[in-house]
Amino acid sequence: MMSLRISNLTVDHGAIRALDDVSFEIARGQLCAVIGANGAGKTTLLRTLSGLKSATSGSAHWNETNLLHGKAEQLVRHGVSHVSEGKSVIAELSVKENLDLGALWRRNKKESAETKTFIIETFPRLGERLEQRADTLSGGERQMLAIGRALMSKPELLLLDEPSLGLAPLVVAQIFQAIRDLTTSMGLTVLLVEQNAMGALKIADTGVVFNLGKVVANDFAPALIADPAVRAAYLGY
Amino acid sequence: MYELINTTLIGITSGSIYALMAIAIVLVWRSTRIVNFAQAGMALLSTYLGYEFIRIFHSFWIALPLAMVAGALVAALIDLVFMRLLVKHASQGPIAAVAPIIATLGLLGVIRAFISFFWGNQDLAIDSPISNVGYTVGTHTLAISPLKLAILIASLALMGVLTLLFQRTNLGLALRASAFAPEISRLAGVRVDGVRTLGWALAGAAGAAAGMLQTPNGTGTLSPDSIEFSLLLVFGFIAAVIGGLESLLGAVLGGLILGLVLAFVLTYISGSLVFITGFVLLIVVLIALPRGIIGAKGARRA
Amino acid sequence: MIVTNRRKFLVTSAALVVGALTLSAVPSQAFSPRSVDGVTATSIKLGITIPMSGTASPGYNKIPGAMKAYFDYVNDNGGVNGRKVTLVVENDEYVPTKAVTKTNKLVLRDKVLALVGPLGTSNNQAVAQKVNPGKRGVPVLFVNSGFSGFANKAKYPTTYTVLPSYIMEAKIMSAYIKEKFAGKKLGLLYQDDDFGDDALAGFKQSGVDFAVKVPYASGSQGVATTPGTWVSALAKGGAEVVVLFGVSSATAAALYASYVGKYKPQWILGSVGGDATTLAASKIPPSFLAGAIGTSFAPSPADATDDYIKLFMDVNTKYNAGVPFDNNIVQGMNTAFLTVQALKSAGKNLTRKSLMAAIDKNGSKFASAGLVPLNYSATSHVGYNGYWFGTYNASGALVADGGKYTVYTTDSGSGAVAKSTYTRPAMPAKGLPN
Amino acid sequence: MRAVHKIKSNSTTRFIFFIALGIVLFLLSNRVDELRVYQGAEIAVYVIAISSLILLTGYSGQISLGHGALVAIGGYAAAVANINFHVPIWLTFFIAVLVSALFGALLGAAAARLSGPYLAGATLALAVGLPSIANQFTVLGGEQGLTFDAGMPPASLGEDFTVYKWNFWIAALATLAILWLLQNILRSRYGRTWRAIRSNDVAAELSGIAIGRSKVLAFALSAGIAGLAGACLAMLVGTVSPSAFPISLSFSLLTGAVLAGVTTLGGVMIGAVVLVAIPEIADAVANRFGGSESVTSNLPGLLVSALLILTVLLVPNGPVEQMRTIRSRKGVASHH
Repeated sequence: MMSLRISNLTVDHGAIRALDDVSFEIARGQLCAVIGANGAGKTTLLRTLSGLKSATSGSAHWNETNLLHGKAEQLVRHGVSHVSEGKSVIAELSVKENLDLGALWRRNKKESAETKTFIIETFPRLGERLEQRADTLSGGERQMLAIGRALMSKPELLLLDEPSLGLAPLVVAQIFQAIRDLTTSMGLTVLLVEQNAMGALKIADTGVVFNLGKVVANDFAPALIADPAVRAAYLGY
Repeated sequence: MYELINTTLIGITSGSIYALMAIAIVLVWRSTRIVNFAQAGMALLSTYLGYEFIRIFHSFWIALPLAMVAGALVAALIDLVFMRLLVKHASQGPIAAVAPIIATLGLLGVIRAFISFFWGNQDLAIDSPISNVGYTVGTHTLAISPLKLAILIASLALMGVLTLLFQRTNLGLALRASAFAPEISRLAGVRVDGVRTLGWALAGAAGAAAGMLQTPNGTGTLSPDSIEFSLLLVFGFIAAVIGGLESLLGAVLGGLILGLVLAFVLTYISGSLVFITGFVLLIVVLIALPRGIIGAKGARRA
Repeated sequence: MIVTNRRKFLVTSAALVVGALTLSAVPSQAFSPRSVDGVTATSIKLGITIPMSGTASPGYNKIPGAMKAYFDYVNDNGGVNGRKVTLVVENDEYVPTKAVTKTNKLVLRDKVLALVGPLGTSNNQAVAQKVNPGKRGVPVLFVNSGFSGFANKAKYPTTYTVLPSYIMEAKIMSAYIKEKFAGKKLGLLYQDDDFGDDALAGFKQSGVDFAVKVPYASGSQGVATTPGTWVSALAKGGAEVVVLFGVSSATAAALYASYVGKYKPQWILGSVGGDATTLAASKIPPSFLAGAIGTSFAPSPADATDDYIKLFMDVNTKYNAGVPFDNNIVQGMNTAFLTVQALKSAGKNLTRKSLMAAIDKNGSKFASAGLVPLNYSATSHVGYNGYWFGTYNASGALVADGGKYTVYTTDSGSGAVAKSTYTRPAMPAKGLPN
Repeated sequence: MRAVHKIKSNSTTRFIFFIALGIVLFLLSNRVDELRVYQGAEIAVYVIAISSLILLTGYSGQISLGHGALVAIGGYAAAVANINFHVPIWLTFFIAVLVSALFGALLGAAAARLSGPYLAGATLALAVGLPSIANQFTVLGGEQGLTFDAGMPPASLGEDFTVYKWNFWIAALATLAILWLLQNILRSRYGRTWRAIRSNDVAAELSGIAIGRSKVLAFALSAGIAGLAGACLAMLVGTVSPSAFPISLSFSLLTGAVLAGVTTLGGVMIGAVVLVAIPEIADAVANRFGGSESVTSNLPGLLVSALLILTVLLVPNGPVEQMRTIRSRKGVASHH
């Protein structure tokens, strides 16, 4: 059974309870939007799933892999890629090096070269700037690079933290469209954490709504968009 | 004229030693963002081990690589049992910024005491493997000898090899990435802890090379408080900073510049001002060129 | 919260100070019945401050071991008037601050009878200034410094020098140079401190002019960086005879740099930096030294025909684990030898006063390894006052010119340099002073 | 409500307490033997020097591996003022503070632009380089150094009043004055500013704090206090010379500051006492185990370094702060 299964997950941040008894599932190939106010625990969820943060109790599995028992660098090897908040690229490295970094651990160099070609086809702007330092890129380009770097690790489960942060509306639309396309074309399972709730839900298959570390709603995306309570609290109309 | 040439040569050869040390400092800095003030102590310890290898194998050229391996192992061990713990424990709170500096200073003290326990407070000698007698041009003897030439070549070779390693290999990419952004590197699948240990090991080997080559080039002796190593501690750091701390090429250039400036101050001004000149040069560079002489360009390329 | 913290701070501070001062504090004994400091019916306690670790320590740190070895030898042969001699060694790391602290401990806690052989000019000056053994009546015997000032009885009433002063050395060297190297171009490499200043004063007074003078910074910091430039300066000045007035590490560095730079003047090495064994430890092959001229007031450590050297070698093997025998060992043992003689000479009723009185009275007649007279008297605290000259042979040993020790003597003032007719008293039986 | 009430009587209490502490010290100095008095004076000097370092590192977030150099400047300033300008002894202490503070301000202007490791390296280079300057200028007395005679105790104190006790009194008075002053400064606007910078200089800058000026001020003040320690040290040793200010002095001071807990003045005594006590402890340990000369002479260095490492690893903010944290945690737990 291919899926992301999270049950009774609790994570503490010092004295603060960041995630409180969280349970939900995402089927393979689905794009799930995680929405909620600042401090609702969305980022903590991603950091816990990718192995950056340890959980207090509960369980989380990607297929057969126990996500709570692995370090980040190991989980990557099991198909879990995380694009952390705020344009997760290394400014001091070139675009090419940022991409290569994601595939360092892969033994099959021919395959990783193919992945790179594919990414450059998907984001032609990166191809034009391969030798430039990452900090010379625009915000949107950096986000593309961050996603590209994650794709270089041949992920099955992609964790995206606020890809729209600080980007112009037009660029946001492009990025969202790219995420939707990649999910379909590569058969990815995506967990998309977003402040831009409407934008995210529009491209998502399902959605999970967080409030103060708890799941308050979990449904198909169109249903959530239609839900008056969700609309009022998170969609702003 | 003869004095001018010799002063320049003295500057270049002493500068190449500072360069080796600066390379070691830059290596640790680039892979861990820590300035390792224990680097000179580690180099000293490796040189003592090299001294033992010379006694066993009766050959400097066998002992040199063995000392470098030993230096690498010592450095790796220090990172494994000590620095990892430090990063975990003291990475938060008001002292976080200064904790690694203080810790490496403590390490320096421990290493010195350790050396004194085992080898005693006495001078030990390492013979020069090749002649240190200057080449003769006409009636003049130049301040450059086969040994000094070897040191110069060794520094340049080490710089070249390490630059290739850093810029052209996957390992180098992992090393640089881990230093700049450990978390992103982990997310990309880089085993950051292991890579850092490797960075320490490389630095340990470079430091060992500096110690092994400097000892026969200086007064030829080794003691727990060898002045050469206090020099290396301070001048290696200054050279690294002149070079911008990030770049290996910068470290080598920084070493040579420092060596030349000091040699000229010594010859033409006064021996008492050598150390303070190092300080002044450091401050001038830090204020005028905050990113080092090739920092701006080098950092971009790195 | 802030307030309570502050109060805690204050209370803690007070508690700590009290604790620190009283923890191991014994009730003040300053005015307890007069027991004689450092002496009991069965023991005599002496003290020394010397660098045992740190940059300046190699070489010097062998002196206390040699002293202890000789004291042990004496103790095993009945001690001094039935008392066993012990030496408390304190490591001052060649830092004046520490010398003062450690001397305080020796004088105030250990209550040693006397300080014997403390080393270093600035350290001894700091101790004299602060601990003030002169005022406390604590003898400071046979200081390991050639600073001429320590013989000033008015300023240092309880201090006894033993080494000929640097001024004496320079004056004697001048006489020697005028005799042997008249008309040659002279060079001088000297340490840029009181040590070198004393020497400069001596040379100036003797009217010796140097064509090239190269000072080097002391504290050995300068040593490592500079030898190449010293040699090029000397060579540039065309010096044919070079006097080297520095410490061993500087001598080693200079000889090495001149070998590297193929510069071959006639070297004249001062007594401080001319110890072949120390130089050998600094990897200077004996052949580097061959042909250089050196000076000493004691027999060469390599001279196994000398009674004292034979005795010291023997004691070194039996009581000092046979550490490499060199000038430092000779210096340490000779100091201990002189000390035992002074203690014996003070008689059964040993006090600080009687000890100093004994040296004043009998010191000039003391037996010792020195080939040069001792000048102790009621008015003088000057020890040895001269040198003999020799040439280093191919194995690095200093061999007296013409096969016999020709001793020159002088003073630290304006006195002339004279060839001495002094003959050393015979060594007492078994090397145990009567 | 309670807090407000306390703060009103704050400065008076503080003052009275320091007076009381002074009286305790005075009484103590009459009770213990001469060696303890001397060690007490040493502790006092270390307290001054360490608190200057805590002010700099703990409160303004700048590190110095070369505070020994500033101590040296103070010592030399006092000695030169006394010898060359015949300034009375009591005034030389103030001159030491002024000269060091001035130098500290210059250094601080450069330092304010340097971050952690750069500043550490620069100050280290200073500590290695500065003392050898004394060889360059004859007025500084070369390697041999200068004599600094702080004089005998006034005759009115009696025959039995030793020089050490007199020095202890002076050093202790200086220490109390400095601690009292620091307590007040740290509670003032400046203290709050420094703390703000230390915890987050970006935020501090946004809230309108002139970071550069504030850091320079901290450096100058710290240097001035270190200079006072230098004058006291010169008084205690009777001389100043380059070898009296080795790089190991700077490292010792830093060690003392870390052991004391670099983030708070509260533990400053601990650091000073440990520094003075370590050689004795090492001696005792070495004797207990029949240690050889090489063990005895190297044990103090090993102990100091090991303590430094352990402190950074286990109680990075110092023992006092650690206890406070534990206690406040307990407090939180009991409130639950």
